[in-house]
Amino acid sequence: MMYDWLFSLTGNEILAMFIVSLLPLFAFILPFALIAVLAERKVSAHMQDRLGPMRVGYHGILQTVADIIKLLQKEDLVATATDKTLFNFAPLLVFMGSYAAFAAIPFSGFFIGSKIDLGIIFIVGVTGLVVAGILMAGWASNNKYSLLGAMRAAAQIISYEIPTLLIILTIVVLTGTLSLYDLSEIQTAYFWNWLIFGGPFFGLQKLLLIPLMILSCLIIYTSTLAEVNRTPFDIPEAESELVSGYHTEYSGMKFAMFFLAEYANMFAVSAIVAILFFGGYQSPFGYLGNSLGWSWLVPVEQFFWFTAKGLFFVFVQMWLRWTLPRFRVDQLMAFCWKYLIPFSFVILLIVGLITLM
Amino acid sequence: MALKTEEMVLNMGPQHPSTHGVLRLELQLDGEIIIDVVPHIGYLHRCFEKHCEAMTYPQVIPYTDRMDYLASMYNEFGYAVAMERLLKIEVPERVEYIRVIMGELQRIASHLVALGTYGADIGAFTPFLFCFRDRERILHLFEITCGARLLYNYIWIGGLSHDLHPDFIRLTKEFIKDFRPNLKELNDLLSFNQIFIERTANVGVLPLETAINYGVSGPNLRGSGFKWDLRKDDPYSVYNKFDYDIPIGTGEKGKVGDCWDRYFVRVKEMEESLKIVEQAIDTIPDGDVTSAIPKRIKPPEGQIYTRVENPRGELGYFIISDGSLNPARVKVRAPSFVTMQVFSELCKGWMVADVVAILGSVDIVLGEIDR
Amino acid sequence: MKTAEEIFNKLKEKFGSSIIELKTDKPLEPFILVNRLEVDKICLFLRDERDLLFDSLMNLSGVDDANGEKIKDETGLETINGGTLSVYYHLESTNLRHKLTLKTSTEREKPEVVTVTEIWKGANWHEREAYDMYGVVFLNHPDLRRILMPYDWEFGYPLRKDYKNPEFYQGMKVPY
Amino acid sequence: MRDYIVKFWQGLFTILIGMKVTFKHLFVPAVTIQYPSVKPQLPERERNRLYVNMDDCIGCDQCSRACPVSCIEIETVKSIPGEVLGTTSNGKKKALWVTKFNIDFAKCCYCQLCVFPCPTECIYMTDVYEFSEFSRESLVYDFVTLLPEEREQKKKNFEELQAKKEAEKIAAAKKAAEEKAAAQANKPEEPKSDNKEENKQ
Repeated sequence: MMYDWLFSLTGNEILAMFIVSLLPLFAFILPFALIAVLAERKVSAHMQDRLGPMRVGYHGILQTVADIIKLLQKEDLVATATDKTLFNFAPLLVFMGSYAAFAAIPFSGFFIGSKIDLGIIFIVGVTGLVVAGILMAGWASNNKYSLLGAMRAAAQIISYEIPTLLIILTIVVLTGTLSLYDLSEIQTAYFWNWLIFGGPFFGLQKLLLIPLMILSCLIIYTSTLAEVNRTPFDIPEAESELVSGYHTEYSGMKFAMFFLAEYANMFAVSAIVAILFFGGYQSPFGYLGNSLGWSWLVPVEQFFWFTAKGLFFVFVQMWLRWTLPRFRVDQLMAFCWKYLIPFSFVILLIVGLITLM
Repeated sequence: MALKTEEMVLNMGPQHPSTHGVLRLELQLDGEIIIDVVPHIGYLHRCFEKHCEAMTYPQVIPYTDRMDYLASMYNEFGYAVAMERLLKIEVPERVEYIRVIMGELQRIASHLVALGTYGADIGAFTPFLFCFRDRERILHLFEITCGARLLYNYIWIGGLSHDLHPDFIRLTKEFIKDFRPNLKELNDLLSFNQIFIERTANVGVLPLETAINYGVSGPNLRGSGFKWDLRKDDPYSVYNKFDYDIPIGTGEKGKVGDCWDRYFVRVKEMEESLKIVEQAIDTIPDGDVTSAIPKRIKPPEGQIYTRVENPRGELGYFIISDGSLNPARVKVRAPSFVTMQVFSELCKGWMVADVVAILGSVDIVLGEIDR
Repeated sequence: MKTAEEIFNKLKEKFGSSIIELKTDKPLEPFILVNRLEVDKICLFLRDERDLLFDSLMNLSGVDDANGEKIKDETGLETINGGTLSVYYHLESTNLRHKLTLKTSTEREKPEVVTVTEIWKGANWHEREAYDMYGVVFLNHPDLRRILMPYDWEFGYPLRKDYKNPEFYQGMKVPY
Repeated sequence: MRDYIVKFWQGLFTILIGMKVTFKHLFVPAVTIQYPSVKPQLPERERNRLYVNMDDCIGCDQCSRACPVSCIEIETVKSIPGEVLGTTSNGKKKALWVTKFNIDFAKCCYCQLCVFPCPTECIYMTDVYEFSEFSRESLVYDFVTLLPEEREQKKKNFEELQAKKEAEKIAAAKKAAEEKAAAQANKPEEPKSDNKEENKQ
């Protein structure tokens, strides 16, 4: 959609493709990261009865700008014994992994990177790059703590991809499409058509699906939380044990790259959960644009609803971070293999039977 | 042919976020499993005992504060009780009551630090700040009474440096009224959280025989299910005038004597201390607090060993006087010093993350270990 | 619940010569003077005897009695030679609720006392500290090293009365 | 199997309780204050920086003896009989010039042991806690109110007085020696003079 509109505008394929691929980064991820870093510190502050950053700008608004400037002018330390090429490439790979996921995410009916019909599988595949980046960072910084952290991160992310995939399979079995755009289109018109409330089906089928969908939403939310290394699964950068895991040796712009990747990943993950279960960019109670007749308002409303849902889930991630303690590595694995995977298999089985009904 | 695995020696070095001070743990690791822990101490050694030999008796008190800097009121209390027994001084009733109130408030403050940092070690950062917010109220109480927040020099030999501040009683009552719901909230947030239980139950179990053999004391010993509290078993001051009971580890969430038991014993102990403070506040007699302070302290030649129930365990003072103005020898039996010996036995076979959990549950302070 | 005299008599008829005497003249607690090479046998008996059951060692502390003859050299620093270093053991029985103090003293030049680590494992670090501070060598101690001072501190034993601070320690000025 | 389900359910349940607690705290007002702009209100018994009111100080050296870290150095000079040093607030006459009164706040441990023994209560603790410096030497506070020249002057006066006293003493001693010598010298003459008187009678 956007690509065609831009192509008609500029007439030059490469330019249009270039703009489309850069738009999510500059239009969405950087502003989001700006807000998210500040929001995390403010939310955590108020949850702990304190005020959080108050000095830079009114109530600490410009705090993230200050952070970025600090990180920019910080000296970019590279320890002598590190493996230079891997050390420098790792943050890029981690950011590439999480930024590429935004290509297939439909921000609104009009504003979508590329409407590939393998959307969800592409995203899961691309976020696999992050594991390679983390392992590279852990190994290259030649420090025992980061090595331990990287090992843990690799084991954790790989094993938590299985429940994510299984839940995605149940959604695909249910709706029959892999493309995120079609998934969002299926869940149109009012919130009870969202997949969390059983999707666009009728009668007994919908009623049976509701508990399963709620449970599978819970499972995919926890497992994607683990993929992003957020508490209670933030063992790779467990401050109290491993100082700060794989990005101990990084400083300056490289550290900012890791930081940005983490927040971009956070939003990507909550966007996936929003699309799969909460109707992507569909508004819960109809569009103002349709009732008022302004057709250009609908994509804007869709964009608004999409970011609202995404931000809500990001808030829940922050909320969890400041409430829960941290898992131990073997408990983390046990939780994934003994609880999430069996549950998601059972759900996949039952949903398969229901769709046959 | 068995796979040859090479042991990795990891230094949880003196500067590490969760070693509660400057302690170096040399871990021999096989992957993540710990084969052996060798603690190295001495980084915070300030020759307390050598100082004491050059100081007069009242001048030693500011030094006792700096030993266990999280419970310095109780260090002074121990030293004062030891000296009063050596000099056979009778202290007025009001002084004893104020000392009990201050000691128990200090126990709550010290436990709050222990529980808060323990939550932060396991990963939950919010309870840490809740605990420190409540502890701030207690430090304010100390500040209005004797002027200092952490190192008080308040309990002197034979009395106190200041009397209670006029609105101390009112502020303490307010604190107690506000603190109870906060304690319940802390329980909801941390103690009964399934992940916290998962991380602490059945971890680092301290069997009772090794505990007694090593001489472990305080919440760590009571966590292993042994009802032993010096306030009742070797009574000093006016503790026998109040009724409170001694919480012990019951193995509620796992085996008796695991990290969770030691943690929960401290939570229940805080409730008991609240009870003591309440009773002491209501029945505090009047009187002058500085009447029994001797002008020049020259004890007869002799030696005495006295012990008090410090928030971290049994704090013993062994004082030898040779009749002069300065003590000949002051040896302090620090509870954390003894607990640190058991630590390497507690950690065998657990994982790196558990070393942090066990170290947090054992609640040591390096100022006391290194003296 | 046994008093010091009863315990002393019990030990006297069991060990005879190695229990030297019961001192009650100095105020407060009486203590039993014990021969320094028999300490572990006595402590094992104290721990395992049915009606003594001293199952926990509260405190083990080294003391410099400073009773040797003092020689003042030209700069006014005195060195003591002769005299004794002594080690105090404070024992306690948690179920019979009674306490006991033992004392052994060794001469200053070659201080040696038998270790009690096999009996109470808690004594390990206390003995290492007594060695670190006073130089009392505990025979067959598992690993007798310095514990509080730096491991390679070879300027003598700090808590002795005639201890002099070294001028430099590995290039760092010691008294600032 | 039963505890498998119970553990899962209990885990979920306790997580939700924990989240309820932190959510409730979103709306609790913050307890922290913005330090540089909002200064904490300190109680009046606060123990921070020492202050010595030199008018009342009689140089009795009690505080420096009571200090565990000996961070107070005092030097006094006796006053010449003629001088008037004024009286302290509670009427005690001062007899010593205090020529040096330094407190080294880098060493001070703020334990207030020096405040109690002071007879004229001239040393007490204020609630000033922001006095950090760039160099350790500038933390050594000099409380003496005399100008450096005056201090030298006082010392010189006292030395002169000492010298004068010595001189007098030597003189007195010499005089006494002479008298003694003179006494012996005229002792032999006196007996002669007595004989003459006896002869004359």
